[in-house]
Amino acid sequence: MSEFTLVGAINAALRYAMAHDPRVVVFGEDVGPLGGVFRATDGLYQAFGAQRVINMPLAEALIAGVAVGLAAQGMRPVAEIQFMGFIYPAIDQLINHAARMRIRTRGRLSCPMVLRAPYGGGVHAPEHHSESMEAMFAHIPGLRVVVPSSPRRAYGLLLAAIEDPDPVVFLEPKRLYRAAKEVFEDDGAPLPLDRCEVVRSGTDVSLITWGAMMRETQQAADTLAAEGITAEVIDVATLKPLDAATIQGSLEKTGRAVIVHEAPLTAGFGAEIVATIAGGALYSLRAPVLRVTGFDTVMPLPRLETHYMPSVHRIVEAARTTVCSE
Amino acid sequence: MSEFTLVGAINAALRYAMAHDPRVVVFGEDVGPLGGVFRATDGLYQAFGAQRVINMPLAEALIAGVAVGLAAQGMRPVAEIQFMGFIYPAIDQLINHAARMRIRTRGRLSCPMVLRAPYGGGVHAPEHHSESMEAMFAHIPGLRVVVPSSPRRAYGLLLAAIEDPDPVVFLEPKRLYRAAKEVFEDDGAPLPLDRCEVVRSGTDVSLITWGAMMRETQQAADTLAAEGITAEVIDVATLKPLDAATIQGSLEKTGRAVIVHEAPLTAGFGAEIVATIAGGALYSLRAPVLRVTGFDTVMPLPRLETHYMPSVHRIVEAARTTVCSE
Amino acid sequence: MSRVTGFAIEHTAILDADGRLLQPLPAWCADPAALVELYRWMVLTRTFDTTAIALHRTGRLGTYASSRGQEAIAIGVGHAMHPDDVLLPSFREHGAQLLRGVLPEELLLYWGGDERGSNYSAPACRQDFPVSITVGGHASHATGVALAFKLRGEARAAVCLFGDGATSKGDVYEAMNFAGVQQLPVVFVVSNNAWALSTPRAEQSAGMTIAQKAIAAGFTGEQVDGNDVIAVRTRVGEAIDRARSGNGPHFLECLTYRMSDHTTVDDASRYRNPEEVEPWEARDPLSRLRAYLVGNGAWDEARDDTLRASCAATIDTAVQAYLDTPPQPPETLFDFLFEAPPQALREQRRTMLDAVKAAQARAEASGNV
Amino acid sequence: MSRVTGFAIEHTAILDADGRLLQPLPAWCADPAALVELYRWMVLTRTFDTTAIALHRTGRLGTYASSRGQEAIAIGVGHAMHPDDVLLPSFREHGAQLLRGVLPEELLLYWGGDERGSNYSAPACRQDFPVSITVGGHASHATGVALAFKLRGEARAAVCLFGDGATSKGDVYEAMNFAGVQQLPVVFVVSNNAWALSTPRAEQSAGMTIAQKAIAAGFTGEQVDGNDVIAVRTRVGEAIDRARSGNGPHFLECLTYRMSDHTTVDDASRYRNPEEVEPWEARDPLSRLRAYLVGNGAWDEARDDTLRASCAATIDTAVQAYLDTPPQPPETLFDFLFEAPPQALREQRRTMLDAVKAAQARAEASGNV
Ligand SMILES: Cc1ncc(C[n+]2csc(CCOP(=O)(O)OP(=O)(O)O)c2C)c(N)n1
Ligand SMILES: Cc1ncc(C[n+]2csc(CCOP(=O)(O)OP(=O)(O)O)c2C)c(N)n1
Ligand SMILES: [Mg+2]
Ligand SMILES: [Mg+2]
Repeated sequence: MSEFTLVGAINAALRYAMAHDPRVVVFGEDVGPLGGVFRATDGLYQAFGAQRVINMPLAEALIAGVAVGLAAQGMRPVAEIQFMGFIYPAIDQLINHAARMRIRTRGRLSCPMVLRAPYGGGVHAPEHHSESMEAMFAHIPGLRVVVPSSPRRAYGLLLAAIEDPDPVVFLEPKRLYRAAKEVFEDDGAPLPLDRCEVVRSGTDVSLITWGAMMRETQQAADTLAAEGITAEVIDVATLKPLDAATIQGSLEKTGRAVIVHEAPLTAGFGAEIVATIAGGALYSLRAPVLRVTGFDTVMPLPRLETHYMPSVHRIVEAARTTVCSE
Repeated sequence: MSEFTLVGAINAALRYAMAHDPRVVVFGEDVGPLGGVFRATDGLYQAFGAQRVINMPLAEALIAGVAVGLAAQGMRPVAEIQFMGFIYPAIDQLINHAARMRIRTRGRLSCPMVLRAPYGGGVHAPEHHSESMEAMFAHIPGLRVVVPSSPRRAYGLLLAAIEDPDPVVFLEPKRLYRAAKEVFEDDGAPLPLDRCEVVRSGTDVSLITWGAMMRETQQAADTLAAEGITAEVIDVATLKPLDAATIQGSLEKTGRAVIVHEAPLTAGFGAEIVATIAGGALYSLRAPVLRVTGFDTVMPLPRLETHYMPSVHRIVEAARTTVCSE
Repeated sequence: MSRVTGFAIEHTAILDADGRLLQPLPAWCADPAALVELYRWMVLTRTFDTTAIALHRTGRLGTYASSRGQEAIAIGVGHAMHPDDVLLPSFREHGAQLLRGVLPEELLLYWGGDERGSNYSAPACRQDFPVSITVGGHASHATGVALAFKLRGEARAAVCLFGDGATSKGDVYEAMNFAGVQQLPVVFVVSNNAWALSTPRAEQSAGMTIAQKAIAAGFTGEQVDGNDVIAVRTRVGEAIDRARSGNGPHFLECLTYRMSDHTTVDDASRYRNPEEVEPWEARDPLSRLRAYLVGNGAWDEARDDTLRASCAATIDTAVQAYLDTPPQPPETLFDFLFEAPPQALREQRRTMLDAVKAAQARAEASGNV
Repeated sequence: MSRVTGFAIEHTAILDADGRLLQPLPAWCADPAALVELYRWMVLTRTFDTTAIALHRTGRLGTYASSRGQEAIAIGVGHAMHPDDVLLPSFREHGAQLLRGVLPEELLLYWGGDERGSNYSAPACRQDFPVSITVGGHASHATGVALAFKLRGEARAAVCLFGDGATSKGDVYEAMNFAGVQQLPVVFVVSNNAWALSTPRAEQSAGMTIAQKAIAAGFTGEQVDGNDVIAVRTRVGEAIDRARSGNGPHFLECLTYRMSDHTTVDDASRYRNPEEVEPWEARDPLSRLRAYLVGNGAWDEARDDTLRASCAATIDTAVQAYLDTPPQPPETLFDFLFEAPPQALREQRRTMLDAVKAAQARAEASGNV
């Protein structure tokens, strides 16, 4: 048993996978001697050499495309995009190639790749470094989209993503990289890629979130608990495929939900969750499902970013509203 | 008054704008002497010359980026992406530059550009030519997303998009390019960019859709009418900003809704509409809001594409289901 | 000012438009049988092409991109490749695919809108990439494939084909740049056919050659007469051998001309002067090789007739196999997306099958079975 | 094989590392006052740089990218530009921005995380682009700006700056390629500082020079000593003048070295041998120009002291202005997204203001005002 931060857990998972599977190759900008700007690949270059830990030229479309080529050849590429703000040139490769390689060749070729990227705000990063655009990826058929929220889940989910025979986009909440530690066994055990986790049980309202917003949501649940409102907190974690059963099950119990995400409201992944609830659990609903999200504006520079991001207060208010309405 | 197909209306709008505003420049792949693969720019090169109708090198990220540069200089670029399947390299420019030029410079520079692209299936086009990924664009703060469904609306909305001081993504249902004709005045009159249109009034169920799916939806409404179910049909048209009031108003009347889109289900724009309804009109709802959409799989090659796309039958079935459930 | 470095672009031609040798034949084709083989493949490719266009015209094939006039490139490349190399074609190199072992009926299935056409059955092409419709999108895949070879220490090469238009895409540049950095075993072959759909070469790029784009990536580039299959085969063969033996990437610009419309749904007369096309008829890759072989006594009209008949028979059989292929079950739309489909997808699959059954029932009810 | 075309890459240096002229001074700086002016701007830029790093260290500035050692490029470029040209900087060319008229307090606001820092107030830079954090993302903007000039028949140039790493991006290549096709009035200037964050130049691109990337785009490229402001100013000045007079694009590779960490949150000791840095201290752009001016009698220690004091005062005043700038009202987060904000956004604005007020009320209630 060891103690890991979230970024330490990522590092441990990569190290474990590289040690146990020679097909695993790690590459991206500055993942080599530096160990990545967040140290997610710290020590891997030193341990596995320049052949398996490759500093790429500064070109994100290339990084994704190289992963497709490697994967089609049976390798297990784990590519890093330095910040989510630079991931967009890779979308073309994901949607037009990675996600459809298996189906367009009727199984002849496949694309077992992982594309990792830190996402989200709240760390006073420069322009373009703080966005949360997971919904764009969740809309792409053929991709899995994973967003861990704790060291333990980051570890198990990343291992599962690397083992998975199909492409996975793995988005890491950089605000939580070093926010907390968890103790677990570095034993290579994967976690399922299609299961939401109920991280806190409650009966009055379901608070549904993922990634970095887990923190504010848990704090909101604490605040609500002090007021006698018991919130069930769900870590979605695997956005796609979405574990509708767990979410609907929770709603059947609570009848009320607040969905929290950092990304902008409109066409954010929260909408999909509302639609899932309104489709499958409408008759359990006792109040409108509320969304507490980033606003439909550009993530501001650091000075204003806290105003952009969902706060504990906004979550608590929304939960109170939904609990009081009938 | 003249008669226009949808693509003819696009052409007329471009021609009108170019004739009346010297800042308007049209460019893209093959928009010159050929007039575009669908003839949307037919005759413009001949009328306005190689300076204002520019064949671009084969590079979609470039096309979007050039639009940003021109727009910042006060021009009114109208760029064409040949098919939506090739638009993805332009996303980086849209999200990181076009959509935030005004806000990141606090109004000093702006980005009055239009990016046009045909989208959607059903015309037996080759691989990568039939996708519908409007939701990805609707999630980007700072963009307007428009999808016309008739010649008249295409004309007015495109003119409005060109006049608009901010960036607009304008997605054209290529399946409807020549499907029907409408008679209207080529008078340069724009349509509002924030208004859904109720194209058919009804009281039993709201059928909400946009673009090419308007056709199947109207047919479904006909079928339902024959069964005594009167459907209200809403053409969303301006996905972003979404006209929530019109949609919620309709739901207050009907209490039931079916949302129809060609794009995959998960995180499609239909989810946002469900969320809008579940947020603002929950208490009017008398049944779960259903979505009839493309499936969460890759748009198949022509042989199977009809199985992928929402059919009149599926829409009718969904409408019947929602009308019968209480 | 002092000179830091310099570069030259060379051009190779071996067989001129009239079928005369401009220089001695290279060793690989000392035996005329090798050239006869290339000729056979080119004729087969053209037969395939003509047939495909006819199928499209009669509504039995989807949009199709003709390779008429460009056969020498695809055949030169396909012939130079070793079976364990990997081909990453664009959409106009049917000849290379056929030579690699892709069945003509598979190609027809693909262009007929059936995914099974990309599930190549012949062992030698099981690792080849499917057609890349997204122009240039496959260039980085080629570097990924080549990187896999390098990492595993395999003496194999990736061969990536695309057109002049593709060289305007950042994807192609990024891939070439990376190939240079890593000295990857990859050969990029450009069919510069003077047009990218309606866009002439001059509107695509200002350089005098496309070959010089390799200079930006820090490796060698050159031009060949792309209608001279001997030149193409020679130069690409050397490049592939260098790549296989660890000597890094190469870039080959083949000068040719698109004799056809862009695709079967294009009308080149809207943007292209027919006078520009005419001189290229005389530079046809097939007739020049035939002229050489006939002049050399290695070929004659009778053999040509036999070959044409046998190619026609081969393609006819393939057409029949294509037309006889039973339709894909609709559920295959779901079945290959993931190795293990998630729950939600299984439900959608059911929804779709229900819709199919309902449609069938409606059709039966109304008597349209 | 026959030679089709050839290219050479030239290198220009005028003032060597010790401040000795390698060739006669060009006409534009016949009067030493011109060089003194460049020197002043470089010293101001370095003062700004040192101050910005100090502000970061004391928590009063965000992540900042130092330009230490690279001042000659930014100043050479900024000085060569005409007021009506448009600058499209990357993120390490503060000197060029200052010279164009961007106020140091505006730069500080930007790097301090305040959007108002990109709302440049001086008329000459109102059309300049803000810092491009997305590496290479602004290259196509430069071509768009240049295209606007061309279409309107204006004799102006766009000047686009970026690093060696940026030249690996397809965006930069696509933009250069387009500039070549359209013969646009745009000049691309690369600060090749040997590193892209932790990635050394050799892992970025295989070519011996970066300048040769222009060959792919079909126009001229060259190298200069990027620590020699006279060489930079001379060569970029000629390129800008050619562009302004309709003679098309140019590509200038300036050889320099990143003396600092990548940014204030980087630690270069993790990947870079300090021994590699040392020799570059001796090639400093400021000291070599000072040595020349002093040797020439155009400068002396007293004047240097005065200059340093005045630069320090200028920057101190800017720092004060920066620190005194009242915070932006939170609602500005919405106010500049659209010229006319849609209804839904106005509602979100209200939601946010309510949250701000509630937070204020809670703070007051708990006595933390
Ligand atoms: C990324 C992308 N953009 C646009 C298209 C549409 N398109 C298909 S082929 C083509 C021209 C290709 O020209 P070139 O690369 O020279 O190949 P050729 O057709 O001449 O063989 C275009 C624009 C596409 N398929 N992919
Ligand atoms: C598209 C993109 N990818 C990655 C980054 C992260 N990043 C910022 S600067 C940098 C290195 C840039 O190197 P170079 O272009 O040589 O400029 P320099 O920092 O040396 O001035 C990287 C990788 C980014 N800002 N944008
Ligand atoms: Mg071509
Ligand atoms: Mg650099």
